[in-house]
Amino acid sequence: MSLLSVDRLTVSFGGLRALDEFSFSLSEGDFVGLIGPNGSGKTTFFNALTGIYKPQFGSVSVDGNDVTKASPQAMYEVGVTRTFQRLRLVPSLSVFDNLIVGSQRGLNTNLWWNIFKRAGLRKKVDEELSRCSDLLSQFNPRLVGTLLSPVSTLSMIDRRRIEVCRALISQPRILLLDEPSAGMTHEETRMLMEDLLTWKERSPSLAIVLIEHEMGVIDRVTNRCVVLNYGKKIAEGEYQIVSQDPLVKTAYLGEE
Amino acid sequence: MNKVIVKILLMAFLATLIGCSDSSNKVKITFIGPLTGGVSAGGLGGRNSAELAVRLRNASGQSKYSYELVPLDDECKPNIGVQVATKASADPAVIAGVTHYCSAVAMGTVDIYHKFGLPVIVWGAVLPDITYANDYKEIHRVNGTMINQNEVAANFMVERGYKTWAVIHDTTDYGKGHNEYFSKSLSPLGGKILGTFAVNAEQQDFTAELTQIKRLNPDVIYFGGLAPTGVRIRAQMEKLAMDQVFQGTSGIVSDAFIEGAGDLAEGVLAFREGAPTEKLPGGAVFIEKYTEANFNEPPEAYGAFSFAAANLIMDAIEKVGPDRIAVMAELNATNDHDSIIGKISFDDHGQNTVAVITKYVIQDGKWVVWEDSSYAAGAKRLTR
Amino acid sequence: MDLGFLAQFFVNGLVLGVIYALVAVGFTLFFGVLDVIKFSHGDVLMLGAFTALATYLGLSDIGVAPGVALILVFVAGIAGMAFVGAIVCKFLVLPLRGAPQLNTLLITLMFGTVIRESVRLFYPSGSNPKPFPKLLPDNAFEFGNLTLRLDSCIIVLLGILAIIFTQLFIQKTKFGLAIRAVAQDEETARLMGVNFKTVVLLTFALGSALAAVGGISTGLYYQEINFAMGLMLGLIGFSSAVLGGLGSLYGAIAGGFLFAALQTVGAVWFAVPAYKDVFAFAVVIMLMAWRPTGLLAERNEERV
Amino acid sequence: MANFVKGHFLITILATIAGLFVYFFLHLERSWEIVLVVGLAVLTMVVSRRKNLIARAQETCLQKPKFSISVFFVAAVAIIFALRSEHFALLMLTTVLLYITVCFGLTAQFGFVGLVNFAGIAFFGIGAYTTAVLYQYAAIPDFLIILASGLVAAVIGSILILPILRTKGHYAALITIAFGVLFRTFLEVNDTLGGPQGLKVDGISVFGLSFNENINLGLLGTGSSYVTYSILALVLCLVTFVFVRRMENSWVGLNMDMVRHDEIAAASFGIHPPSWKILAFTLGNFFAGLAGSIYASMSGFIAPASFNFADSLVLVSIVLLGGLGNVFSVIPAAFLVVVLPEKLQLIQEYRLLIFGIVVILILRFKPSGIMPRGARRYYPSLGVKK
Repeated sequence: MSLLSVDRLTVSFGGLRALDEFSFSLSEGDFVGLIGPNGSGKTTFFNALTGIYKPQFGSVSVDGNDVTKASPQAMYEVGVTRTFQRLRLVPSLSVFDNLIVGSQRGLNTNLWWNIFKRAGLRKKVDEELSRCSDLLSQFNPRLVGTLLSPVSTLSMIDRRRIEVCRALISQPRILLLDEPSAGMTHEETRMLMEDLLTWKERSPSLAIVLIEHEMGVIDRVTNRCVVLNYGKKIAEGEYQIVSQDPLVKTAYLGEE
Repeated sequence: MNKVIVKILLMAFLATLIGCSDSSNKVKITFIGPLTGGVSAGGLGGRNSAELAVRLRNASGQSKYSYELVPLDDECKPNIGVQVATKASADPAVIAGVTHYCSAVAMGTVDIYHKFGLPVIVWGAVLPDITYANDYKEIHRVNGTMINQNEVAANFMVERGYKTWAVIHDTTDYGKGHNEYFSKSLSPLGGKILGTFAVNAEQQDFTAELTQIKRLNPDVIYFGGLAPTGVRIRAQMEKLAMDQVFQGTSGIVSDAFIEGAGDLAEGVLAFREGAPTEKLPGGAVFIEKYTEANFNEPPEAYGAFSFAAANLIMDAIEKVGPDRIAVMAELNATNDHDSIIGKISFDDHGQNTVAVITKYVIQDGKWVVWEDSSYAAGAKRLTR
Repeated sequence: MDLGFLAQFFVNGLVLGVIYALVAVGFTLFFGVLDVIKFSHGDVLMLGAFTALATYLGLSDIGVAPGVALILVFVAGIAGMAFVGAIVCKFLVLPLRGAPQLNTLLITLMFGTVIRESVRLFYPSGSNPKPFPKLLPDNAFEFGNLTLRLDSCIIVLLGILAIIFTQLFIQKTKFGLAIRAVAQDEETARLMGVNFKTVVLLTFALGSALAAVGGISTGLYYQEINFAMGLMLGLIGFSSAVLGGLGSLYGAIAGGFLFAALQTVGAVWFAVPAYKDVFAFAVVIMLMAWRPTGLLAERNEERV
Repeated sequence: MANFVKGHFLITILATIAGLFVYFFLHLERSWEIVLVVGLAVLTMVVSRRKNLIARAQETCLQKPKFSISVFFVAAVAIIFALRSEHFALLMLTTVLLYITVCFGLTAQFGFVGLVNFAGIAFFGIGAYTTAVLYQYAAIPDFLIILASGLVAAVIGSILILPILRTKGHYAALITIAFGVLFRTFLEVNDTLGGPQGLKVDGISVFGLSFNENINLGLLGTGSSYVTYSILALVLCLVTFVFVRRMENSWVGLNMDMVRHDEIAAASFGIHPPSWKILAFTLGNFFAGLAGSIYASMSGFIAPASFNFADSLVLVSIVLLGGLGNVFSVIPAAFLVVVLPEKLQLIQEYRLLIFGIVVILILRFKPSGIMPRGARRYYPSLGVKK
């Protein structure tokens, strides 16, 4: 049984079908690239998957349980987390605050407990602090020192790292990365991917879906890729094979 | 650490500075009335009159003390009134007060004066409950209440042949009081009230109420409220081509009403306790002194009462000294005290008895005593 | 209740509706170009009425005929408020772009307070209500129980004309096109050579001029103005604009008339007509719960 | 050890200085004296800011919160006793403390979860009116009346929850504005609640201690009846302060911040934004209701005109002037906004005008307020180098 299976998922805005009968499946440990021209429905797919958009048709299931109409919160609970194309960190909050949000499932947010059980809270904060610094040090030891500084003091690549870390700290089963290289240089993108691959080696069961425009990155890190155009899947397979597909070439790569 | 020491020294310096504050030997009297807002004309006239009394007293050279008037603005709003009344009462240097034009405010503040033991004389507010609802020895009043006013009003109107009324009141204790006493006086005389409408003093649009009144088609619209609201209602009657007689209360006897309503003010009736200022025993002298003092605003209808109240307080202080309790006792004992408004005598509730009620009509842009008007003479006719 | 009285209520509501619509159109214009709420709008309206009154008093001192005075009064009010609107925009609204939206709301609210207080303190005995001159013919026509006054009709007509003029201006002129372009997409409009700042300033001037028309109409209708009149009219205008859907011109007009209708219905319905405002605002809250972005506005999804 | 002593000493000094300022601010009457005190306070602020003293002072206090709070509490009680016979100064102090309490609630709404409430004074008013009505018609202990007033404010506020959750930004602002106007108009036309005339309210008495009588302070002589009210208000203020601060420095505060900044990101990480909005909104209104209740029995008289839209604006401005989200900043801002105009007879008539201009200038040139919000500190020594 596959970890995630998507069957003929359809999302439309008014008359426009942003995602058109898209079917897709994902197994543990997969690293899938999702590519396609601008507006081909990649981010829409992520939004539908994480419960932000409600699909008009089709189904999504995780571990065989139907989660088609699930709320974003419920999708988080089943272990689907994501990053955003435009960073959605809170710049004025500290790195720790931003990261720990990913750990929501493990936090006691009962008002009474938070106000009156301060010793317990303190213990929990210390635990989470060390968990966060462990995670950061795996990514980039330099970041550990910034744990209590506001995110606004960090560089773009570090913010991307933090956003990926925020997703990772929730110990997801499926990680959705929405163009993590946006706004970064080649070198920075390469570094980020290195970090990601290192992480992936350590937790082999994690499944990752990556939206990316840089084909070199897709080629290097993914073991499969799916091509979208006008909301429809036009090809699927290893990058080397898919990239030779004439349909893909015309639609996406702009070649004859 | 140095900085901390510097700061402490600064504070010590400040403390000594404050220790040296001088204490004046002036006796303070507070005046409270509406100095801003829609009815400020009445309040300013009252303040000027009280100010005049204090100035004349200080200038006379015969008083034991030097007086200072502390004017405070109650904006004709009960909550603001309670604030400033607390402020005045809490100041131990204030011995007594000449307070309130608006009944709604006075109803809120009497408890404050009682709580702090500040003797006051009401100079304009006409609701009976101000003096009669409680047995507070601190509260006195030189002007009359609205009971007599409404008796005379009802009699006069019925005599003139009017049969049906619609009542508009402004929902404050003042407006409700007028509504109550007017209906009480009217029913034994056979007059009928077809409808009663509560409005909000700050309301702008009255066409809804007036359209309903137009349906009822009464002879007279009785309005229990103050000048600004009255102006709006009178103006909007015109919008609906209503020819009812507009009958007001003492609250609209003010130049501000005429200024606001313009031509439409012609033929508006109102009733007020006390003789017109120029016909008061000391009226001529008062008007002369007031004109000499060159105030920016006219004394308005209740200026003379304010003047008399201030003088009554200063007389008491001259006699028993600047002490609230003694002044209060002295005021309570007031009997046949000469003043510009005639003899003042307080009953056991501190209420002065004012026998005369004056009927007014607006004629050619002036408040004219009915008996002296062209309407009484038959040269002019009311709309109905 | 017979037809005449119902018609009377309808006419009363109509005049109110026109005035509300004039205010609401301003709100919707500002929101359209800049996504901001300029809450000093109601007080600009009041200032417009006072400017007109002062102009009239000045003119009557030098003996100008009422007919000419009427025109000059409108010119002064409209020009003055257009200027004030542009100034507010230049110094308070544009510099705050990028700050949270609510800061603009607050800064203009405060500016409204400043205008209101300034009139109260610095206009001669400004805290008192002022009689507004009767400049329109007041012939009355009686149809049974309905009294129709010429001045009310003129005010309704004038308001409708002002709104139609605004509509034509926005639909048919080059400047109107620029306003619509900016409202659609600021970036693209800039790229296409629209002078963004000028367009925004002009829009604020236009909206504020409409407020002046509203203020003078209010004065002519009630024959009385006061320093606090803008607060409630501003609130009602804002409610109307939001009710209709911010950014939509037709929405604002519909909102204005709807609010007046609610008040009128409230006044007829309740034994105490004063409950009409409670009723109207309660319905506004309920309608907002039903249509969170107004009755006529498109729902726009947030970009993710 | 030396450091430890130094910290405590510093806090005590700070509290003393702040206390003296507040005392003189409330005690002095003449305009030039007030100007001097305010000038001195501003000077102190400027000098200490230049030397980075404010940040250091704040840091010191933050590290020893319990000690700081008790010292400042003692300083406040000392001020109250020093002013024991000055009715008006105490009345003002109590009013400020109650306004501060409301603003703590508004900070939770506006500053934490991002819900701007333009009807703050309405909820304050609901508390006040509930108290007035309960005194008249119900025979329940006064302590419970205060609590009930808070609850009624929270419950009535919940009517607005649905529309507020469904709307955003300006549309949400309209809901609270409309409610504020509705509330006031309702009071004015509703005869049973006193109409524009208002209602009289009896004073509180708890365990036989009547709050409206002057009290015997033993060696200190007789104190004004407002002494008891100001202490009651102080306790309420302190409790809400600790509550809101703890809430801020916890997972609850974190989630509220996330909801304010980015509802979509928050939802994607399992946070349910509506719950937090409801919590903050209800809590804030509850605090406002409590404060309103004490205000009603202290002033002895309430009227619709006390609960104007303009007063709601004053509340929102206090929160913004101080620095949105910073719980501490509410305190100096409230003193400035509420007391200064009362004190300066000179500017009294111009107070709204000046107030408007000041708010405009601050929004224009220092939008983050006089004391911008600092970082979240889950526990006092977090982030302190050991």
